Amino acid sequence: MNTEILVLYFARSAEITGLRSEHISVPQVLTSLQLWEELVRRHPRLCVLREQVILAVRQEYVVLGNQPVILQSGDEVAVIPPLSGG
Amino acid sequence: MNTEILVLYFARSAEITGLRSEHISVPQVLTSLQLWEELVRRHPRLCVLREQVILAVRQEYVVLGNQPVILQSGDEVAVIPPLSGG
Amino acid sequence: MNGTNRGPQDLIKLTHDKLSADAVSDAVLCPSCGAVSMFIGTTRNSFEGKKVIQLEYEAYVSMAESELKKIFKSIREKWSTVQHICVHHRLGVVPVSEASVIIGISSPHRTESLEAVQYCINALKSTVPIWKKEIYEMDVKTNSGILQTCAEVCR
Amino acid sequence: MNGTNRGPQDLIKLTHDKLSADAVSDAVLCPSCGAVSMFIGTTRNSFEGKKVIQLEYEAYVSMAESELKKIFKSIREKWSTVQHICVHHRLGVVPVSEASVIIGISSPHRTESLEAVQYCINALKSTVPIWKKEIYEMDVKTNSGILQTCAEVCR
Repeated sequence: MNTEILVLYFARSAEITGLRSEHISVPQVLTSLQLWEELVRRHPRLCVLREQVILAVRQEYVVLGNQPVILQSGDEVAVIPPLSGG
Repeated sequence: MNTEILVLYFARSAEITGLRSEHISVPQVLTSLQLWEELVRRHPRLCVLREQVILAVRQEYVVLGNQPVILQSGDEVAVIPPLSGG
Repeated sequence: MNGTNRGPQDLIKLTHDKLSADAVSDAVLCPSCGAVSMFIGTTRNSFEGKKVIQLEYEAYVSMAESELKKIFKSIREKWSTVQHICVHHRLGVVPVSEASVIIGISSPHRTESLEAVQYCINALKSTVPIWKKEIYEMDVKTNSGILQTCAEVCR
Repeated sequence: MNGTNRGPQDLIKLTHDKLSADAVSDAVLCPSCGAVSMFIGTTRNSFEGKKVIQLEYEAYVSMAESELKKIFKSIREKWSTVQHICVHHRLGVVPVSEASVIIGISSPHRTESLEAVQYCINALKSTVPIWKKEIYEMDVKTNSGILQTCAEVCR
Protein backbone atom coordinates (compact mmCIF):
# COMPACT_ATOMS: atom_id res chain seq x y z
CA MET A 1 0.00 0.00 0.00
CA ASN A 2 1.19 3.51 -0.80
CA THR A 3 1.16 6.62 1.33
CA GLU A 4 1.78 10.30 0.61
CA ILE A 5 4.85 11.89 2.17
CA LEU A 6 6.52 15.30 2.00
CA VAL A 7 10.07 15.28 0.62
CA LEU A 8 12.39 18.21 1.42
CA TYR A 9 15.45 18.96 -0.73
CA PHE A 10 18.43 20.89 0.61
CA ALA A 11 21.66 22.33 -0.78
CA ARG A 12 22.88 20.47 -3.88
CA SER A 13 19.79 18.24 -4.01
CA ALA A 14 17.59 21.34 -4.22
CA GLU A 15 19.72 22.72 -7.04
CA ILE A 16 19.57 19.42 -8.95
CA THR A 17 15.82 18.90 -8.60
CA GLY A 18 14.96 22.59 -8.82
CA LEU A 19 12.62 21.94 -5.90
CA ARG A 20 12.56 22.81 -2.20
CA SER A 21 9.88 20.24 -1.48
CA GLU A 22 7.28 18.00 -3.09
CA HIS A 23 4.58 15.58 -2.08
CA ILE A 24 5.05 12.07 -3.44
CA SER A 25 3.39 8.71 -3.03
CA VAL A 26 5.58 5.80 -1.91
CA PRO A 27 5.09 2.33 -0.36
CA GLN A 28 4.37 2.44 3.37
CA VAL A 29 7.19 -0.01 4.08
CA LEU A 30 10.45 -0.05 2.16
CA THR A 31 14.19 0.10 2.79
CA SER A 32 15.98 3.46 3.00
CA LEU A 33 17.84 2.55 -0.20
CA GLN A 34 14.56 1.84 -1.99
CA LEU A 35 13.23 5.19 -0.78
CA TRP A 36 16.31 6.89 -2.23
CA GLU A 37 15.92 5.01 -5.52
CA GLU A 38 12.33 6.21 -5.68
CA LEU A 39 13.63 9.80 -5.50
CA VAL A 40 16.29 9.10 -8.15
CA ARG A 41 13.61 7.61 -10.42
CA ARG A 42 11.77 10.95 -10.24
CA HIS A 43 14.96 13.06 -10.54
CA PRO A 44 17.61 10.97 -12.31
CA ARG A 45 20.39 13.57 -11.86
CA LEU A 46 20.20 13.01 -8.09
CA CYS A 47 22.28 9.88 -8.73
CA VAL A 48 25.51 11.95 -8.55
CA LEU A 49 24.86 12.36 -4.81
CA ARG A 50 24.59 8.61 -4.15
CA GLU A 51 27.92 8.27 -2.37
CA GLN A 52 27.49 11.33 -0.14
CA VAL A 53 23.86 11.60 0.72
CA ILE A 54 21.80 10.41 3.65
CA LEU A 55 18.10 10.84 4.41
CA ALA A 56 16.26 12.19 7.40
CA VAL A 57 12.96 10.46 8.13
CA ARG A 58 10.78 12.38 10.57
CA GLN A 59 13.90 14.44 11.42
CA GLU A 60 16.09 11.45 12.30
CA TYR A 61 19.08 10.54 10.14
CA VAL A 62 18.89 7.30 8.14
CA VAL A 63 21.78 6.02 6.04
CA LEU A 64 21.04 4.41 2.68
CA GLY A 65 20.85 0.64 3.06
CA ASN A 66 18.64 -2.27 3.98
CA GLN A 67 17.24 -0.60 7.07
CA PRO A 68 13.39 -0.73 6.87
CA VAL A 69 11.52 2.56 6.85
CA ILE A 70 7.88 2.65 7.86
CA LEU A 71 6.04 5.69 6.57
CA GLN A 72 2.71 7.22 7.46
CA SER A 73 0.71 9.80 5.59
CA GLY A 74 2.22 13.29 5.94
CA ASP A 75 5.63 12.07 7.14
CA GLU A 76 8.57 14.33 6.37
CA VAL A 77 11.58 12.89 4.53
CA ALA A 78 14.59 15.10 3.79
CA VAL A 79 17.53 14.63 1.43
CA ILE A 80 20.67 15.52 3.38
CA PRO A 81 23.81 16.27 1.33
CA PRO A 82 27.08 16.56 3.29
CA LEU A 83 26.68 19.10 6.11
CA SER A 84 28.72 22.29 6.08
CA GLY A 85 27.26 24.51 8.79
CA GLY A 86 29.21 26.36 11.47
CA MET B 1 78.85 48.62 48.40
CA ASN B 2 75.22 49.72 48.57
CA THR B 3 72.93 50.92 45.80
CA GLU B 4 69.49 52.54 45.81
CA ILE B 5 66.64 50.56 44.32
CA LEU B 6 62.90 51.06 43.93
CA VAL B 7 60.74 48.45 45.69
CA LEU B 8 57.13 47.96 44.54
CA TYR B 9 54.54 46.33 46.82
CA PHE B 10 51.43 44.65 45.44
CA ALA B 11 48.27 43.07 46.86
CA ARG B 12 48.75 41.77 50.42
CA SER B 13 52.31 43.12 50.67
CA ALA B 14 50.99 46.63 49.94
CA GLU B 15 48.34 46.22 52.63
CA ILE B 16 50.90 45.01 55.17
CA THR B 17 53.48 47.70 54.52
CA GLY B 18 50.96 50.45 53.87
CA LEU B 19 53.11 51.36 50.88
CA ARG B 20 52.84 51.06 47.10
CA SER B 21 56.57 51.71 46.63
CA GLU B 22 59.68 52.98 48.38
CA HIS B 23 63.32 53.69 47.61
CA ILE B 24 65.75 51.70 49.74
CA SER B 25 69.48 51.18 49.88
CA VAL B 26 70.73 47.58 49.66
CA PRO B 27 74.01 45.79 48.85
CA GLN B 28 74.77 45.62 45.14
CA VAL B 29 75.24 41.87 45.31
CA LEU B 30 73.20 39.60 47.55
CA THR B 31 71.03 36.50 47.34
CA SER B 32 67.32 36.78 46.59
CA LEU B 33 66.62 35.47 50.11
CA GLN B 34 68.85 38.17 51.64
CA LEU B 35 67.01 40.77 49.59
CA TRP B 36 63.71 39.48 50.96
CA GLU B 37 65.10 39.50 54.50
CA GLU B 38 66.13 43.11 54.00
CA LEU B 39 62.49 43.93 53.21
CA VAL B 40 61.24 41.96 56.22
CA ARG B 41 63.73 43.84 58.46
CA ARG B 42 62.06 47.09 57.36
CA HIS B 43 58.50 45.69 57.54
CA PRO B 44 58.50 42.78 60.02
CA ARG B 45 54.86 41.82 59.34
CA LEU B 46 55.85 40.84 55.78
CA CYS B 47 57.17 37.61 57.32
CA VAL B 48 53.66 36.08 57.08
CA LEU B 49 54.12 36.01 53.30
CA ARG B 50 57.42 34.07 53.44
CA GLU B 51 56.01 30.78 52.15
CA GLN B 52 53.99 32.29 49.29
CA VAL B 53 55.95 35.23 47.98
CA ILE B 54 58.42 35.60 45.16
CA LEU B 55 60.25 38.70 43.90
CA ALA B 56 60.52 40.29 40.49
CA VAL B 57 63.89 41.89 39.76
CA ARG B 58 63.87 44.17 36.73
CA GLN B 59 60.49 42.53 35.84
CA GLU B 60 61.79 38.96 35.88
CA TYR B 61 60.58 36.51 38.53
CA VAL B 62 63.13 35.34 41.13
CA VAL B 63 62.28 32.76 43.78
CA LEU B 64 63.64 33.24 47.30
CA GLY B 65 66.87 31.30 47.72
CA ASN B 66 70.61 31.34 47.21
CA GLN B 67 70.40 32.72 43.69
CA PRO B 68 72.66 35.81 43.48
CA VAL B 69 71.01 39.12 42.58
CA ILE B 70 73.14 41.92 41.16
CA LEU B 71 71.54 45.32 41.53
CA GLN B 72 72.27 48.66 39.94
CA SER B 73 71.07 52.08 40.96
CA GLY B 74 67.43 52.63 40.04
CA ASP B 75 66.64 48.95 39.55
CA GLU B 76 63.03 47.93 40.15
CA VAL B 77 62.28 45.09 42.58
CA ALA B 78 58.69 43.98 43.17
CA VAL B 79 57.14 41.86 45.91
CA ILE B 80 54.85 39.34 44.18
CA PRO B 81 52.23 37.63 46.36
CA PRO B 82 50.36 34.69 44.78
CA LEU B 83 48.84 35.78 41.46
CA SER B 84 45.07 35.84 41.03
CA GLY B 85 44.38 37.63 37.77
CA GLY B 86 42.09 36.49 35.01
CA MET C 1 18.47 39.11 33.58
CA ASN C 2 22.00 38.77 34.96
CA GLY C 3 21.03 39.87 38.45
CA THR C 4 19.13 36.71 39.24
CA ASN C 5 20.08 33.06 39.21
CA ARG C 6 18.02 31.30 36.54
CA GLY C 7 18.12 27.60 35.95
CA PRO C 8 20.33 26.35 33.11
CA GLN C 9 19.16 27.85 29.81
CA ASP C 10 19.36 26.28 26.33
CA LEU C 11 19.27 29.15 23.85
CA ILE C 12 19.09 28.66 20.07
CA LYS C 13 18.60 31.25 17.37
CA LEU C 14 18.73 30.72 13.59
CA THR C 15 18.48 34.15 12.04
CA HIS C 16 19.04 36.16 8.88
CA ASP C 17 20.30 39.08 10.99
CA LYS C 18 23.94 39.94 11.70
CA LEU C 19 25.25 38.11 14.77
CA SER C 20 26.65 39.81 17.87
CA ALA C 21 29.27 38.45 20.28
CA ASP C 22 27.93 40.72 23.01
CA ALA C 23 24.39 39.37 22.57
CA VAL C 24 25.65 35.79 23.02
CA SER C 25 27.93 36.57 25.96
CA ASP C 26 25.15 38.54 27.68
CA ALA C 27 22.75 35.64 27.13
CA VAL C 28 24.97 33.15 28.98
CA LEU C 29 26.36 35.37 31.74
CA CYS C 30 25.30 34.34 35.22
CA PRO C 31 26.30 35.57 38.67
CA SER C 32 27.40 32.14 39.89
CA CYS C 33 29.68 31.56 36.88
CA GLY C 34 33.26 32.69 36.54
CA ALA C 35 33.75 31.64 32.93
CA VAL C 36 32.19 32.18 29.53
CA SER C 37 33.85 30.44 26.58
CA MET C 38 32.91 31.36 23.06
CA PHE C 39 33.55 30.26 19.51
CA ILE C 40 32.86 32.46 16.50
CA GLY C 41 32.91 30.96 13.02
CA THR C 42 33.57 33.60 10.37
CA THR C 43 33.46 33.70 6.60
CA ARG C 44 36.92 33.25 5.05
CA ASN C 45 37.98 35.07 1.91
CA SER C 46 39.31 31.91 0.27
CA PHE C 47 38.47 28.23 -0.10
CA GLU C 48 40.69 25.76 -1.91
CA GLY C 49 42.70 28.63 -3.37
CA LYS C 50 39.69 30.43 -4.83
CA LYS C 51 38.60 33.89 -3.73
CA VAL C 52 35.30 33.83 -1.83
CA ILE C 53 33.10 36.91 -2.03
CA GLN C 54 30.40 35.74 0.32
CA LEU C 55 28.76 32.66 1.77
CA GLU C 56 25.14 31.69 1.78
CA TYR C 57 23.72 29.41 4.47
CA GLU C 58 20.55 27.33 4.43
CA ALA C 59 19.16 25.13 7.18
CA TYR C 60 16.60 22.42 7.75
CA VAL C 61 15.42 24.67 10.55
CA SER C 62 13.21 22.43 12.67
CA MET C 63 15.67 19.53 12.54
CA ALA C 64 18.67 21.85 13.13
CA GLU C 65 17.01 22.97 16.33
CA SER C 66 16.31 19.42 17.46
CA GLU C 67 19.88 18.33 16.64
CA LEU C 68 21.26 21.30 18.59
CA LYS C 69 19.12 20.30 21.57
CA LYS C 70 20.61 16.79 21.39
CA ILE C 71 24.10 18.33 21.46
CA PHE C 72 23.18 20.50 24.45
CA LYS C 73 21.84 17.44 26.26
CA SER C 74 25.06 15.54 25.71
CA ILE C 75 27.12 18.58 26.84
CA ARG C 76 25.17 18.62 30.10
CA GLU C 77 25.81 14.90 30.54
CA LYS C 78 29.56 15.33 29.95
CA TRP C 79 30.07 18.60 31.89
CA SER C 80 27.45 18.69 34.61
CA THR C 81 28.41 22.15 35.92
CA VAL C 82 27.80 23.88 32.57
CA GLN C 83 25.21 26.59 33.16
CA HIS C 84 23.85 28.32 30.03
CA ILE C 85 24.42 27.28 26.40
CA CYS C 86 23.67 29.62 23.51
CA VAL C 87 24.06 29.03 19.76
CA HIS C 88 23.27 31.72 17.20
CA HIS C 89 23.61 30.62 13.57
CA ARG C 90 23.16 33.02 10.70
CA LEU C 91 21.24 32.03 7.55
CA GLY C 92 21.21 33.55 4.08
CA VAL C 93 24.05 35.71 2.79
CA VAL C 94 27.05 36.23 5.11
CA PRO C 95 29.74 38.62 3.76
CA VAL C 96 33.44 37.85 4.24
CA SER C 97 34.71 38.43 7.82
CA GLU C 98 31.24 38.33 9.35
CA ALA C 99 30.17 35.66 11.84
CA SER C 100 28.18 32.66 10.60
CA VAL C 101 27.94 31.03 14.04
CA ILE C 102 28.53 32.13 17.62
CA ILE C 103 28.54 29.67 20.51
CA GLY C 104 28.65 30.79 24.15
CA ILE C 105 28.77 28.54 27.21
CA SER C 106 29.04 29.55 30.86
CA SER C 107 30.29 27.51 33.81
CA PRO C 108 31.49 28.22 37.35
CA HIS C 109 35.08 27.31 36.43
CA ARG C 110 36.84 27.68 33.11
CA THR C 111 37.77 24.13 32.12
CA GLU C 112 34.21 22.92 31.61
CA SER C 113 33.09 25.75 29.34
CA LEU C 114 36.34 25.67 27.32
CA GLU C 115 36.00 21.95 26.68
CA ALA C 116 32.26 22.17 26.07
CA VAL C 117 32.62 24.89 23.41
CA GLN C 118 35.15 22.80 21.52
CA TYR C 119 32.83 19.79 21.68
CA CYS C 120 29.83 21.91 20.65
CA ILE C 121 31.34 23.34 17.44
CA ASN C 122 32.69 19.93 16.39
CA ALA C 123 29.30 18.29 17.01
CA LEU C 124 27.45 21.14 15.29
CA LYS C 125 29.56 20.78 12.17
CA SER C 126 29.02 17.03 11.99
CA THR C 127 25.36 16.65 12.95
CA VAL C 128 23.33 19.85 12.48
CA PRO C 129 21.58 20.08 9.06
CA ILE C 130 22.96 23.41 7.84
CA TRP C 131 24.71 23.97 4.51
CA LYS C 132 26.88 26.71 3.17
CA LYS C 133 27.44 27.65 -0.44
CA GLU C 134 30.55 29.62 -1.37
CA ILE C 135 30.16 32.38 -3.93
CA TYR C 136 33.49 32.73 -5.75
CA GLU C 137 35.01 35.52 -7.74
CA MET C 138 36.17 34.06 -11.07
CA ASP C 139 39.66 34.83 -12.30
CA VAL C 140 39.26 38.13 -14.14
CA LYS C 141 41.98 37.39 -16.69
CA THR C 142 40.32 34.28 -18.05
CA ASN C 143 36.97 36.01 -18.40
CA SER C 144 37.65 38.95 -20.68
CA GLY C 145 37.79 41.34 -17.79
CA ILE C 146 34.26 40.59 -16.72
CA LEU C 147 33.78 39.77 -13.05
CA GLN C 148 31.55 36.75 -12.77
CA THR C 149 30.33 34.69 -9.89
CA CYS C 150 29.93 30.99 -9.77
CA ALA C 151 27.95 29.10 -7.18
CA GLU C 152 29.28 25.79 -6.01
CA VAL C 153 28.28 23.53 -3.20
CA CYS C 154 30.93 23.32 -0.54
CA ARG C 155 31.81 19.94 0.79
CA MET D 1 40.40 47.33 9.61
CA ASN D 2 38.78 44.00 8.78
CA GLY D 3 38.80 44.60 5.07
CA THR D 4 42.55 44.27 4.72
CA ASN D 5 44.97 41.53 5.63
CA ARG D 6 47.26 42.84 8.35
CA GLY D 7 50.16 40.88 9.71
CA PRO D 8 49.59 39.03 12.98
CA GLN D 9 48.66 41.49 15.74
CA ASP D 10 49.42 41.24 19.46
CA LEU D 11 46.85 43.38 21.23
CA ILE D 12 46.93 44.09 24.98
CA LYS D 13 44.79 46.47 27.00
CA LEU D 14 44.71 46.89 30.78
CA THR D 15 41.88 49.26 31.52
CA HIS D 16 39.57 50.57 34.22
CA ASP D 17 36.71 50.68 31.68
CA LYS D 18 34.03 48.03 31.24
CA LEU D 19 35.11 45.31 28.79
CA SER D 20 33.28 44.39 25.58
CA ALA D 21 33.18 41.02 23.84
CA ASP D 22 32.40 42.76 20.55
CA ALA D 23 35.47 44.99 20.87
CA VAL D 24 37.71 41.95 21.34
CA SER D 25 36.11 39.88 18.58
CA ASP D 26 36.30 42.85 16.17
CA ALA D 27 39.97 43.34 17.05
CA VAL D 28 40.94 39.79 16.06
CA LEU D 29 38.64 39.28 13.05
CA CYS D 30 40.48 38.84 9.78
CA PRO D 31 39.32 37.94 6.28
CA SER D 32 41.63 34.94 5.96
CA CYS D 33 40.46 33.41 9.26
CA GLY D 34 37.46 31.16 9.74
CA ALA D 35 37.63 30.98 13.52
CA VAL D 36 37.69 33.25 16.54
CA SER D 37 37.82 31.62 19.95
CA MET D 38 37.21 33.63 23.09
CA PHE D 39 37.34 33.29 26.84
CA ILE D 40 35.59 35.68 29.19
CA GLY D 41 36.39 35.59 32.91
CA THR D 42 33.57 37.03 34.99
CA THR D 43 33.13 38.00 38.61
CA ARG D 44 31.37 35.29 40.62
CA ASN D 45 28.93 36.06 43.41
CA SER D 46 30.57 33.65 45.85
CA PHE D 47 34.00 32.46 46.92
CA GLU D 48 34.56 29.70 49.44
CA GLY D 49 30.93 29.91 50.49
CA LYS D 50 30.98 33.66 51.17
CA LYS D 51 28.91 36.16 49.23
CA VAL D 52 31.03 38.40 47.02
CA ILE D 53 29.73 41.91 46.29
CA GLN D 54 32.50 42.96 43.94
CA LEU D 55 36.10 42.31 42.99
CA GLU D 56 38.96 44.74 42.77
CA TYR D 57 41.93 44.08 40.48
CA GLU D 58 45.42 45.56 40.61
CA ALA D 59 48.31 44.93 38.26
CA TYR D 60 52.03 45.43 37.99
CA VAL D 61 51.18 46.98 34.66
CA SER D 62 54.50 47.12 32.82
CA MET D 63 55.46 43.60 33.85
CA ALA D 64 51.93 42.29 33.12
CA GLU D 65 52.32 43.54 29.59
CA SER D 66 55.74 41.96 29.17
CA GLU D 67 54.52 38.64 30.61
CA LEU D 68 51.52 38.69 28.24
CA LYS D 69 53.90 39.25 25.32
CA LYS D 70 55.88 36.19 26.43
CA ILE D 71 52.65 34.15 26.42
CA PHE D 72 51.75 35.43 22.95
CA LYS D 73 55.21 34.48 21.71
CA SER D 74 54.86 30.96 23.01
CA ILE D 75 51.35 30.66 21.50
CA ARG D 76 52.80 31.57 18.11
CA GLU D 77 55.51 28.94 18.57
CA LYS D 78 52.98 26.26 19.48
CA TRP D 79 50.24 27.18 16.95
CA SER D 80 51.93 28.80 13.99
CA THR D 81 48.72 29.57 12.07
CA VAL D 82 47.29 31.72 14.87
CA GLN D 83 46.61 35.16 13.43
CA HIS D 84 45.64 37.89 15.94
CA ILE D 85 45.74 37.64 19.74
CA CYS D 86 43.93 40.13 21.96
CA VAL D 87 43.76 40.31 25.76
CA HIS D 88 41.72 42.94 27.57
CA HIS D 89 42.01 42.85 31.37
CA ARG D 90 39.99 45.13 33.58
CA LEU D 91 41.53 46.83 36.64
CA GLY D 92 39.93 48.44 39.68
CA VAL D 93 36.41 47.57 40.80
CA VAL D 94 34.53 44.90 38.79
CA PRO D 95 30.90 44.28 39.88
CA VAL D 96 29.48 40.75 40.01
CA SER D 97 28.69 39.26 36.54
CA GLU D 98 30.92 41.72 34.68
CA ALA D 99 33.99 40.60 32.74
CA SER D 100 37.43 40.88 34.35
CA VAL D 101 39.27 39.47 31.34
CA ILE D 102 38.45 38.79 27.68
CA ILE D 103 40.78 36.83 25.42
CA GLY D 104 40.22 36.56 21.66
CA ILE D 105 42.33 34.59 19.20
CA SER D 106 41.77 34.13 15.46
CA SER D 107 43.06 31.38 13.18
CA PRO D 108 42.21 30.01 9.73
CA HIS D 109 40.79 26.80 11.24
CA ARG D 110 39.12 26.28 14.57
CA THR D 111 41.36 23.83 16.41
CA GLU D 112 44.32 26.19 16.75
CA SER D 113 42.40 29.11 18.23
CA LEU D 114 40.38 26.86 20.55
CA GLU D 115 43.53 25.27 21.95
CA ALA D 116 45.42 28.57 22.07
CA VAL D 117 42.68 30.31 24.09
CA GLN D 118 42.73 27.53 26.66
CA TYR D 119 46.53 27.78 26.90
CA CYS D 120 46.39 31.59 27.10
CA ILE D 121 43.98 31.81 30.06
CA ASN D 122 45.89 29.12 31.98
CA ALA D 123 49.22 30.85 31.35
CA LEU D 124 47.75 34.25 32.18
CA LYS D 125 46.50 33.02 35.54
CA SER D 126 49.83 31.48 36.45
CA THR D 127 52.35 34.06 35.19
CA VAL D 128 50.83 37.53 34.72
CA PRO D 129 51.25 39.80 37.78
CA ILE D 130 47.64 40.76 38.42
CA TRP D 131 45.79 40.34 41.71
CA LYS D 132 42.17 40.33 42.71
CA LYS D 133 40.70 41.18 46.06
CA GLU D 134 37.22 39.91 46.90
CA ILE D 135 34.90 42.28 48.75
CA TYR D 136 32.53 40.15 50.84
CA GLU D 137 29.19 40.83 52.38
CA MET D 138 29.38 39.84 56.05
CA ASP D 139 26.62 37.75 57.58
CA VAL D 140 24.03 40.31 58.68
CA LYS D 141 22.84 38.30 61.68
CA THR D 142 26.20 38.26 63.42
CA ASN D 143 26.71 41.99 62.96
CA SER D 144 23.70 43.56 64.66
CA GLY D 145 21.95 44.05 61.38
CA ILE D 146 24.69 46.26 60.02
CA LEU D 147 25.99 45.33 56.58
CA GLN D 148 29.76 45.40 56.66
CA THR D 149 32.39 44.59 54.12
CA CYS D 150 35.64 42.88 54.74
CA ALA D 151 38.56 42.92 52.36
CA GLU D 152 40.59 39.78 52.04
CA VAL D 153 43.29 38.80 49.67
CA CYS D 154 42.22 35.97 47.46
CA ARG D 155 44.61 33.12 47.07
